[in-house]
Amino acid sequence: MIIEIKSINKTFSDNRPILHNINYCDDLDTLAIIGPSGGGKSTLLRILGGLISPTSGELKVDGQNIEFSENKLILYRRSIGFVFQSKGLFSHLSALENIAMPLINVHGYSKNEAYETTNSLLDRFGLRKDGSKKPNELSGGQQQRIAIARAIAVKPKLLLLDEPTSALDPELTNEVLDMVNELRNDKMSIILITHEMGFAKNACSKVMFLSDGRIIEHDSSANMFSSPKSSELKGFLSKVLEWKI
Amino acid sequence: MIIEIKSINKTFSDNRPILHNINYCDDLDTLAIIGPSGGGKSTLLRILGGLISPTSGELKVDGQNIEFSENKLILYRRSIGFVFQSKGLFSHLSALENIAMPLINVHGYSKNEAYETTNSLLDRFGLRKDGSKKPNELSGGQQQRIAIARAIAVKPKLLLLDEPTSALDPELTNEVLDMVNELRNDKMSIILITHEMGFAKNACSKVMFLSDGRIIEHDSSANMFSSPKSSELKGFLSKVLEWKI
Amino acid sequence: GCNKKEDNALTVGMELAYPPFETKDAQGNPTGISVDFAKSLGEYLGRPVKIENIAWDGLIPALQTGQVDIVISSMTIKEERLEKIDFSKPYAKAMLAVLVNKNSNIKSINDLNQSGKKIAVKLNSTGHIYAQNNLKNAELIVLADESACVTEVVQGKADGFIYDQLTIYRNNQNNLDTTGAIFIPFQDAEYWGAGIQKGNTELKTKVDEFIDKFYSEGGFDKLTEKYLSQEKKTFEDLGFDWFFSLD
Amino acid sequence: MKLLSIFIRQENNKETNLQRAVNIIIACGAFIVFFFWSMKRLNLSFDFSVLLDFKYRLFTGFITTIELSTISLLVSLLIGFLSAMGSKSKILPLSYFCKTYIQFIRGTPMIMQVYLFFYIIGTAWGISSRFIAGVLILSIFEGAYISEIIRGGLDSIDATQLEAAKAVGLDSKQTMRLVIFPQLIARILPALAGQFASIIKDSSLLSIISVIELTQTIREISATNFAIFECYLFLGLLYLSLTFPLSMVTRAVERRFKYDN
Amino acid sequence: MKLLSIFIRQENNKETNLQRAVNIIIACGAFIVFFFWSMKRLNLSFDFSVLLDFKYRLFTGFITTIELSTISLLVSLLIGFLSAMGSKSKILPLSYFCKTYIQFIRGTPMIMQVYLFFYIIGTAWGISSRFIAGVLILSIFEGAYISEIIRGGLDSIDATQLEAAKAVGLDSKQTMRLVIFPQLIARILPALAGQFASIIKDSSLLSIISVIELTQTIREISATNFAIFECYLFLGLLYLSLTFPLSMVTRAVERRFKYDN
Ligand SMILES: Nc1ncnc2c1ncn2[C@@H]1O[C@H](COP(=O)(O)OP(=O)(O)OP(=O)(O)O)[C@@H](O)[C@H]1O
Ligand SMILES: Nc1ncnc2c1ncn2[C@@H]1O[C@H](COP(=O)(O)OP(=O)(O)OP(=O)(O)O)[C@@H](O)[C@H]1O
Ligand SMILES: [Mg+2]
Ligand SMILES: [Mg+2]
Repeated sequence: MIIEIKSINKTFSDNRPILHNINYCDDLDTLAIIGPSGGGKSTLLRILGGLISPTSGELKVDGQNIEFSENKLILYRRSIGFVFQSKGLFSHLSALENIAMPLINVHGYSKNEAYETTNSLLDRFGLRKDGSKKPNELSGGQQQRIAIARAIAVKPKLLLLDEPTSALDPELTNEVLDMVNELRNDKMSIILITHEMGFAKNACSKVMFLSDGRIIEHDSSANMFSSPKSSELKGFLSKVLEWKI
Repeated sequence: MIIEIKSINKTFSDNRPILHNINYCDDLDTLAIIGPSGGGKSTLLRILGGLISPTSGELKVDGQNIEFSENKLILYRRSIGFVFQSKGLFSHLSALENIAMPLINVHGYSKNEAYETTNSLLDRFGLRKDGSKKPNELSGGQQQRIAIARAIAVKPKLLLLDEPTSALDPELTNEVLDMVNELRNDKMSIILITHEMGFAKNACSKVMFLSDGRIIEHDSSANMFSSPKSSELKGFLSKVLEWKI
Repeated sequence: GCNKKEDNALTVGMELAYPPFETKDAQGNPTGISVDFAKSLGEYLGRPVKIENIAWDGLIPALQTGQVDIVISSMTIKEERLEKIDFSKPYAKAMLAVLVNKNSNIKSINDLNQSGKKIAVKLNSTGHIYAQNNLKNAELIVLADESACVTEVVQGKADGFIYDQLTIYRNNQNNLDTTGAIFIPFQDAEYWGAGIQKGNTELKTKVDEFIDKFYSEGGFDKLTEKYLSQEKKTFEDLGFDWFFSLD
Repeated sequence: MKLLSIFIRQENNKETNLQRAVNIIIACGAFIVFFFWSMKRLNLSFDFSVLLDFKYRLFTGFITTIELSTISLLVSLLIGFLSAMGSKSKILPLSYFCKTYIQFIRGTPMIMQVYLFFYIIGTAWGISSRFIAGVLILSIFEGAYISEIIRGGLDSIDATQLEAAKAVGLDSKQTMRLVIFPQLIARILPALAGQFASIIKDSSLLSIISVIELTQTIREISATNFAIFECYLFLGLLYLSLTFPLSMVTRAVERRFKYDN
Repeated sequence: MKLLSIFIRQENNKETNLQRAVNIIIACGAFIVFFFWSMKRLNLSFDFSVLLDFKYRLFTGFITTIELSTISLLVSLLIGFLSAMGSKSKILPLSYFCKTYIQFIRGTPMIMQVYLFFYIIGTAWGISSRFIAGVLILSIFEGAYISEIIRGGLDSIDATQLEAAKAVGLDSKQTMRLVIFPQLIARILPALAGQFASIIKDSSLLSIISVIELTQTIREISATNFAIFECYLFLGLLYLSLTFPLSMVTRAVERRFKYDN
């Protein structure tokens, strides 16, 4: 899928610029966005997902210009899947309902179809017996898996994941990463933000390093980790690797 | 410091046993507790910190028996420092007040003394200019550092840390781990729960592996990671290492 | 701008909480002397009568804003009221009396007009107005419910309760061991009139004509017979003037 | 020891049915004993049979109170909802209009509102039915309070929930119906239940425009039989018979809708 | 276009002072115009000078209302706090005693409570001052509502905050004073402010036992001059002059204590 970002800027109401003139164009299957906290990763991903509008700039997906008006965006959003950094599940709905509700109300599935799809997803993710639990009754890893299941239920062309493993213990982290890795086989394009450098390196074909609202470097993951060019990325990687086993 | 745990059991009100007959005795300077989510790590640490009482069993610290009655516990708690897995700061107090309040109200410092101690701690942790911010205005890493500063302000003999780096980005994780590492020089005994295996291995002298409410293995960190004996620990470590860089 | 005029009905405002003049039967339908009186008035005017039950406080505003055409609710013709509304000629008269607490040693109205004495009155009643104008030394306890006024006297929280003779007599009989009653007239008789919107002289003229006619036909005697035969006898025994003996 | 444990809450904060029953009886008993002791000191005795004569009127008044509060409840929910939305509107005159309404109604006593609305506004615009005027006044009054409750509830809904709704492709009406509304209910139900009880009780203030509801009926009766204590005690019981089941029902609904600890 | 922007809220949800002023004036103006238009239709005209004769009584009534509500506010806070704590107590009879009190008071109309308390309990136990009885009744009534507000606030305090208090070695009194209380204030202040306004307004119900506060004064005056509309409009203004500053003050305090969005 070809993603084209043309001089996108983003400023929130406090007038502090968060993204500075972001330009990027690539035909990608898996892209990892890495970078320090507060660098603007989530903001960029939310623009890519049509959840917020850029202050200026253009976004093209597969050559088609995305118009940032609420009516047009609804259709665009329905074509992609989004997994949030945290709390992305509807807290009043059970795991099952969280997946089934958009299928029924947004994508016009019948109840039967929706529950069939949902159940097969729950099976696939090993969560069949937890389907009736509310998010606060699920462990962090289970919540994250449900969120991913919801995002891929309609087989979107593009899947956006914002730190799908933050706040998880190491076992669960790996469980989620394994699952994302599997999804590559489903012919989805995936863009994800991650702090797991091992995952960015081994499971993603491209990596983008975003710091202070600017793209400092982007390249294939092999190149990025073996020969970082900028001093920022070098510093970031050295710090990140200090306490690794 | 000699910690002696004698057949401690813990059951919450739902009568599901969480800790099964925990026995442990060691003279320790740094102990890392590792293990899968829900294994009872936090529960054990909260018993060690005198925050909750075991259902049965005994706890001795430096040969002295800890009585689990509210009055006796208050004194014990004042002698140790505790850093929580999350949200351990008083949300209505500024960073500075969070550190100074216990000094004044619990340890009888004068206001001047308390603020002097607090300021020197803030300096040490590079947070002087953020002292007047409330917890929700601080980034995750800053909150964690304030929590550690509060715990060590009175130079406790024993410092307990519950996943001090969970939910932090890699840079901040390392910042906090560096800080804990420094504290070893202050002659404090440290017990911490961590998911950072690199840190457990390199910075802690002892490691305990807790799973399903039982101590499966404990040993020096060198031995634990180089030659795990139980199948549980082997499985745990292999999973944890899968996506590492 | 009221839509009542259209159906030609005569809307009569009254507070249906003053038996036997204005009250309700067990089914909650208006009944009493004033109700029958109002119906006769309606017949005389050739208009159907519609009774509106309105709390005492709301009677005058209802008349002012045209929500009712006329108020027939044992209302005394008072100067203060005349500033806001007009009255028909009097159709009845009443005397005030006092219910006193047994222990307060009050023999006359003058005993009440002393500092330290407490007088219970019903808000907005004639007794309230009388006490405000004439018993300035005493402390007034103004209450919304008659039953509260009686309770005040029974419990000795108030020394006296000023109200009409009939009510005072009844409550005295009910509480003989705690209360006494003073029936010595201490003021000129009070005349009840029908309240009419200010400036509506057309209606006032007709109502005045009707009252004369009703008296001459002995209408009130019949109503007395129907509702108050017992009370009339008591009044005669006690030597009080009867409500409808206007001269 | 065993016996004493009836009076102590268990560790897990649960209560057995026996504990509940015994302690409710003790608590209610304490109030009743105190009350009758007070009566004894005054040598009062009650004779509730005096109310029997008025059973038909009491029944009618009771029904009127129920009708009045049920309709007002619905209308005030509507008003409260609209004005809560209005006060959050981007169109400032609308927003301030709603805010002024809320501030004004909450800041002045209902008795004043009743007089001004019924005699001036109501008369000027031809609202002649006391019942309809009563419903309107009560709804406008309670609507201001409900509006604040709803506004508070909306404010407490997490922004991430709305973002999630966007992300799965819900439009704004669906978001309202499928996400905001069910989450709102769970949060505001306790406060709303209190307000419903207030509506039932505040309906008694309409007696000053002679809507003959329960309280006005009792006042009229007490003006006839002068049995003030019997009348008002009975009044309290009748109101309790409405408010108590209401609070039981809302507590049950609350338990069903509750989703976070 | 420039001009229109006065009526539209900015993107960041902030309002300029000009926007605020203009829109408040428009909103208030709309209400006033509507009201006077209604008056015009009825050919009513107001003459507030009739109230001048009573300025001394009005002033006294106003002061009484202020005294009554201030004292009741303090006493009801105390009652509310104690009964909120009591209802959470491990000692079940105490807990149910508090719950029964709250349920009973919230479930019955204040007019009944006023009569029963004043004429039976008050008389039996020798509380003869109307003012003191009034303060007690009002405080007991509002205390039940405040109790529910406090209980809700306590329930919403995060358990981790209490664990943190334990961890730094605070004893239970210090925990209350240094942690629970300041966090509670921030949460319950909006609801409490609403309740304070209710106390001021509900104090008018004490007029049924002839505590001569503001509403009773106005009722007595309107019984003398029959200028009912002038009287009640003025009454509304006087109450607003108390409740409006109160809501401004609490909003300011709220902003100071607020620590989480
Ligand atoms: N709604 C908003 N209003 C104002 N500032 C915002 C808003 N959302 C984000 N920001 C700011 O934008 C900057 C970038 O935030 P963003 O969430 O994109 O960072 P990030 O790279 O995802 O960081 P992290 O790794 O911590 O998730 C931060 O400084 C943040 O404070
Ligand atoms: N107050 C409580 N009441 C009931 N069960 C509890 C309570 N606290 C903890 N538990 C249960 O005890 C078990 C162990 O919890 P604990 O927090 O000690 O795990 P942990 O090893 O720290 O896990 P994590 O790595 O996720 O923090 C869990 O299954 C949890 O559900
Ligand atoms: Mg982010
Ligand atoms: Mg834990």
